[in-house]
Amino acid sequence: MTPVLQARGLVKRYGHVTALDGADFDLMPGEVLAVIGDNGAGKTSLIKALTGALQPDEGEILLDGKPVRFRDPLEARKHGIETVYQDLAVAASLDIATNMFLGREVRKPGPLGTLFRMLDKKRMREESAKHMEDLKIGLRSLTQPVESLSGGQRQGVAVARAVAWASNVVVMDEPTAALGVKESGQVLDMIRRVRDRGTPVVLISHNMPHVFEIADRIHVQRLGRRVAQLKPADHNMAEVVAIMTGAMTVTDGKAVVADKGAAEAIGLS
Amino acid sequence: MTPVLQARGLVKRYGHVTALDGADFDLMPGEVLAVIGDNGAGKTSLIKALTGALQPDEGEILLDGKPVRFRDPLEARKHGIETVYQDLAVAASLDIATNMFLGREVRKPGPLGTLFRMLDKKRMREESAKHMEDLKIGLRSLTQPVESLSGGQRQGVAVARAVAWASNVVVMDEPTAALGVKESGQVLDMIRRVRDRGTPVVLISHNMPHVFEIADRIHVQRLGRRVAQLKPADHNMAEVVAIMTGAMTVTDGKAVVADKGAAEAIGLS
Amino acid sequence: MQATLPRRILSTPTAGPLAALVLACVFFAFKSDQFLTGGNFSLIIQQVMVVGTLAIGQTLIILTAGIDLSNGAIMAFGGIVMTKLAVENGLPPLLAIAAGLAVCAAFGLANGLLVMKINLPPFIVTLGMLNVVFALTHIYSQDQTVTNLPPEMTFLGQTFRVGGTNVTYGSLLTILLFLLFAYLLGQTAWGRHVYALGNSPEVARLTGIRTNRLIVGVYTVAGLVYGIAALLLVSRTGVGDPQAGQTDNLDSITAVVLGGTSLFGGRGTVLGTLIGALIVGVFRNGLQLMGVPSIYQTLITGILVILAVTVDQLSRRRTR
Amino acid sequence: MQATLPRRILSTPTAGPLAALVLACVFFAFKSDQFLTGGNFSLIIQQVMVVGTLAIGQTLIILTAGIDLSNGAIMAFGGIVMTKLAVENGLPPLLAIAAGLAVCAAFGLANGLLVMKINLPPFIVTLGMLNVVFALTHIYSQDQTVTNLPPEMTFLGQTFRVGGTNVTYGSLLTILLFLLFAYLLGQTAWGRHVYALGNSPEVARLTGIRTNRLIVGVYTVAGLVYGIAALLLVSRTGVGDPQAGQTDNLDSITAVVLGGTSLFGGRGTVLGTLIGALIVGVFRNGLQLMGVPSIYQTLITGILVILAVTVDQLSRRRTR
Amino acid sequence: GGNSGGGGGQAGAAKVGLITKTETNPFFVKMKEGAEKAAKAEGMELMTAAGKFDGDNATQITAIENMVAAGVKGILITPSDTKAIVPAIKKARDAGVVVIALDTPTEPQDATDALFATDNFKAGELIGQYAKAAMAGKPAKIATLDLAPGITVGKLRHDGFLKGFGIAEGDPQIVCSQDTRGDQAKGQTAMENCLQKAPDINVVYTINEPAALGAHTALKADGKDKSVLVVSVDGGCTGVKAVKAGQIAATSQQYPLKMAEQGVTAVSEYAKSGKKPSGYTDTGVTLITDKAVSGVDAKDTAFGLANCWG
Ligand SMILES: Nc1ncnc2c1ncn2[C@@H]1O[C@H](COP(=O)(O)OP(=O)(O)OP(=O)(O)O)[C@@H](O)[C@H]1O
Ligand SMILES: Nc1ncnc2c1ncn2[C@@H]1O[C@H](COP(=O)(O)OP(=O)(O)OP(=O)(O)O)[C@@H](O)[C@H]1O
Ligand SMILES: OC[C@H]1O[C@](O)(CO)[C@@H](O)[C@@H]1O
Ligand SMILES: [Mg+2]
Ligand SMILES: [Mg+2]
Repeated sequence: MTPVLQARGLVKRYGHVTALDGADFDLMPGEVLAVIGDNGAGKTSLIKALTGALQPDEGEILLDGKPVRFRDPLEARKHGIETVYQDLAVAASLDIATNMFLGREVRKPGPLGTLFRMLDKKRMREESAKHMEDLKIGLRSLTQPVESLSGGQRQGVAVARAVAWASNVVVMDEPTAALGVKESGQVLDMIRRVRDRGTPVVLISHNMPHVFEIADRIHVQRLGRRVAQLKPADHNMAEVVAIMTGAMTVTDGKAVVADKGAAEAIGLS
Repeated sequence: MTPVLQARGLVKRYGHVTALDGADFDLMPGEVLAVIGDNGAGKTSLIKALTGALQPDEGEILLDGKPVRFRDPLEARKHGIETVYQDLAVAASLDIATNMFLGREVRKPGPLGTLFRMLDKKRMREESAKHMEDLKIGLRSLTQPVESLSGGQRQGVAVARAVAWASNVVVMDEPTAALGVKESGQVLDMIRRVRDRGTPVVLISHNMPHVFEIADRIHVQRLGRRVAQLKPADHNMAEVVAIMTGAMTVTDGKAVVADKGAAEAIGLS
Repeated sequence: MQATLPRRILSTPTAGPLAALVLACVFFAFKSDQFLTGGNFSLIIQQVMVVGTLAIGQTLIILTAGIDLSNGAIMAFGGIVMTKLAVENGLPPLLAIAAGLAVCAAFGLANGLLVMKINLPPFIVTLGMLNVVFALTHIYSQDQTVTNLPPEMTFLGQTFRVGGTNVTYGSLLTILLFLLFAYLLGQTAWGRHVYALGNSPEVARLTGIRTNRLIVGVYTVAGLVYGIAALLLVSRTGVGDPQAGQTDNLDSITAVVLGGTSLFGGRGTVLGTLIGALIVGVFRNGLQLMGVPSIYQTLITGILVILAVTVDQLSRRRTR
Repeated sequence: MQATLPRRILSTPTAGPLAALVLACVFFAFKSDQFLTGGNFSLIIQQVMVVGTLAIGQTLIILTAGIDLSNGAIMAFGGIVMTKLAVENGLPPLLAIAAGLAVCAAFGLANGLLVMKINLPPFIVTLGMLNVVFALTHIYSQDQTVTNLPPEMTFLGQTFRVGGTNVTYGSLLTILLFLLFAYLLGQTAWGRHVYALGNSPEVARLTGIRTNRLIVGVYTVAGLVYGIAALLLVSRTGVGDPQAGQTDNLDSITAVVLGGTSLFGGRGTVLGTLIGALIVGVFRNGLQLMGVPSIYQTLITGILVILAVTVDQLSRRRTR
Repeated sequence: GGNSGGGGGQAGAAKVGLITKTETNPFFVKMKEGAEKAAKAEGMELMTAAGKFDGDNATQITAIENMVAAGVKGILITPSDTKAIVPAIKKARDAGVVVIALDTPTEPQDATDALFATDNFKAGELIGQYAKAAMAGKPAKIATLDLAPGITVGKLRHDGFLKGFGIAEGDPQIVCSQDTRGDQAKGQTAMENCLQKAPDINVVYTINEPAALGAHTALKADGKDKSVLVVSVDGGCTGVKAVKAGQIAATSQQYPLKMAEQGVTAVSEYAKSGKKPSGYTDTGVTLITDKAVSGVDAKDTAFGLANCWG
């Protein structure tokens, strides 16, 4: 089976900081792939490189086995890749519906739309309301500018947008970080539904219970590289955390203690 | 025992959105109080009102039983209240050390400091490095502007700053939302240490395991009001979530099903 | 979910500037008999139409968090080009006008490309362009005012009667332009993208907007609008004037800011700009009618400008 | 953790403007024999010291994400006040100078209070103030140039010799002012707070900085600096001139932006501003020495300004 | 426009408007004072307006319109842009308002009812002749500190100077030409740079006295104030004092008060009797110097101070 999205040897340097240091990546059809790693491990940089938001200094990216180069996020999007960025790409002074449809606005039917290119604001508002409803994000007004929303509400907007438009791959960078229990649950459900309709999902998360609940495979990122690919069924949470923090390494699919002190410190014998 | 920090009937309206709708609040000496609630429940608004970042339209605030009015965050800070805001009050173009010491810069010893008011940059850098070290946040450079840090690293800076300066109350609005497993653990440890030195902590979090792990008491916020005060020992997680989402209510200290459909939906019989 | 009507009016961003404008009109109506007449209002619109039209382009650019110091100079050049081509080179007037519009659009395009390709600050790009175009205007015109224009070029200065008041076709065109851009900004995807870009170019890029093309487009459209301003100017003054437009950059920015648009981009409306331009025109006209000596006009205008934004600011506070 | 030295120099924000300045100097040195002399450099500094000093205040304000259109006007008023008090009212010169400085600081304070108390956009506040102060200058001076100044007032125009070159005390004072503010911005808590405020007023407020006081302080200090510019101007021209400073607002903003400071606040340095002011001075002087006609000087300056920032921008890319 | 025309008088005093090029030049301020005095004497009400800079046509047009709307009988204007203002003047005249140009003629000159002005070409010619004679055959190195591109007074004076000096544009004796916008500080910078370029400059033509004083400051700093001949135009009191002090060798004096007074009187006459003024009235120009040269008529600074403005 060819991976849907693949990367080899990605490198990204910022001055004297190396964010990506030869990272590989493989996303298989129809799977939920969790990407985990410490803060600063290069998760965001990795997916930004994969989705055209950042140009890697070295390395190559393949879509369905064919090399591609996304010069901007729009090109990635044209290939059906939708992304929820960690810094929540929402336009602060615009309202929810506008944000939801930014870059793919719906025009009025008939000559008003084709000739005068008039937006169908009502329809966009209604559809947004429905999408937000699906996520069960409580909103007291749909016409507020996004900047006046609570942290979690804002994240809800970004997630709802990506899910609504995804066709090929959905990438989510910590989509539940600011969400409440109920809202997080909705997002996980949503991810499952997306996967079930055949679209693979990349999920970056620090929440191990979530990862174990939903991921088919786990990509462990460390110091700018992929250090392991695991199946949640084969390891327990403590082991995975140990691998992530460098206390253990994976050799031939088995976790091995690499740093004794570190492993003990996190309670692994 | 008088509460350290107390509020009665706080109201805050934004146009036709009511963020706080008569909220009460009590923080007892030496405790870790978790504040939980759905997205948009008014948690952030509540603690902003308590820490001078926002002026409530109605209601009163008491510090050690005496009515106070904080016209700005500085006044709250002067009373020893330190806050980590959800939107991470860090100055993007300045570096970590500068952010850590913003508003309480350290001057050089001797006439250079007193007369020429020269900053002791070296010392501030060293102390910041130490504080960041305590949180085990991996940083590849201390002189980067904060805007170039990863999401979690940036949160680490904000948390380290608050903990370093707290003397009376520490308030943290989702301090671990963007943090990795290891880093989150460090923050929880930190909170424990702060509590152990006698300083009460207010922790807003959506992470129930964290809440149950560390909180002495739980304040449940819903639709702009406090709807319950619980002890984690008296309830299980599912119950607490049910109360938070309105599926159950608390009467005489006991949880009672309020909305049958809702309770069933989240798996409580 | 829907706000009540009075509330909505109060919370539209143009409410503050509008209040300031109305206050100013009431004041001058009390102070001068000649103020509150149809003829005088028609005059005020004629007087602000050139700066007002420039301010449309300025609004677009400021909404993207840019600024344009070159608009008055571009207009002056456009005016010289169209008049010289018609009068001295004998081009058919309509063709000459088209050439003038094209030249202005080309300068706008040049601004846009410099801002976009090299990522230069708009302030500097348009400051440089201001000098370049200013010099070109004087070199090309040899500092000669162009006169004896064909009637097609001054047509917009002609009037028609509306209920006893003479209105120029130019005033009408200006109003139509404002409505057009209010529509484009408020009702089309392009407008949404302009706002999103002004909010944050990074966000706009991440959501898949072609920000580069958008920036270049905005500056080019602005240039074209400056060309229309050149035609309005030519038809108003009846000459091609190489000295024109020298303070119009600041004047147009003033109209934009008085109209409630933020210099940081992403917030504001083009109808606010119209009101901002009218505020300045009403002050000047009203003070003149009152017979205030010119240096005191300057003094009072300074104070009134500050007061006008204060009214705006206070009206915003109330709706918060 | 520490960057290497060459890397640090390359990544200082002034590297780009400095490169542009050096390139310009090299170019003119090839084109004119008179360019590369101590005397000529001393002259260039004299020519930019007034705008340069104004640009110090402008830098402070722009760092807070503000802008000041009134600085040239305030300077002109300060110059008239100090010279008139000394010459016509017979005040001791030093007292008259102090009065002039105080008046300038007071206008700065007024700007600051309007920006802070009513939360008005700085563009509008200082535009209004520009008109007000301009009118006051002409009313108070009755448009008379004040001559026959006491020697204390022109002392800064006197020269001393440094290795065969005459340098004015005013040039020295200007350089010292730049160093002082580089120190205040870079090495004191006040400077840090100015940057934080410019990054985000909300963040600054949340971290407990008294933003209101800081804003008012910045505008007042800027006003005081404009007063010093007034003294420099008076000592350079030997008169109190009510017509002074009319283009200095844009000129000072140009110096600031050429120096690499962002108009959106929070990023930039005052030494960059010095370099920015020198770039403009070197262009003007060099083109003049080459014998380029005035109007072509304008043309070329426009192009060079854009080129200078392009150099800056490209040098930044390299260190990214 | 169809505004209530100039004929429709208000109750009370008849109105007369004065529109100057700028607010900043003492020359125009004097003119305003003269107009104010004359208006009072004639029992008229004076309205004033000014452009924002020398060359600002748009503001002058707006002022004409507003004054017509306010019901003035006549408008006195110093046109900034001598051709571009003509259509607006025509509209005002069509509305029954008498329009008189002061200081600077419109092109064509008969676009206004009348003109009261200095002959600016002659003003330049006088100082050109003076400079030629004063150099007494010595080789000249000339700097011209001009006004700004495209403003007729500046060009007229510059051309007059060249004619008086007996040279044509592009003559090698002209070693430096620079615009000053008639501003003292800019005049100083221009002179400094000219000196740097050609240290042996010995004749400086300046558009007006502020520019001349700026040039003097620069020359003095270079120790050349005694050896270089500076000539100028204006005859303001500051300028004449500078002539007396030897800072300026000679200046062509103009009479702005006369222009204004005669203008107001003419409008008043029209208001009373309906009789329109016409033609060109030369308000005169006099060469002022304390070092007269033969062959060029001049008056001394005592005369200059007695007749100066400002
Ligand atoms: N624009 C930039 N300039 C300089 N350094 C950067 C920049 N962007 C990222 N970095 C650095 O690159 C490293 C990787 O950052 P990245 O955001 O990819 O981490 P992450 O794994 O997503 O972390 P987190 O879990 O905290 O979001 C970090 O050390 C960060 O400081
Ligand atoms: N400045 C504002 N203008 C308008 N509405 C606001 C503003 N700030 C907050 N709100 C609204 O007030 C309500 C409470 O917001 P708040 O930020 O306090 O929620 P929260 O409990 O902290 O949510 P989260 O868990 O998502 O952070 C929300 O509905 C939000 O949209
Ligand atoms: O700026 C040009 C103007 O300046 C004067 O010489 C007065 O100083 C006027 O005669 C002329 O119109
Ligand atoms: Mg990340
Ligand atoms: Mg919150």
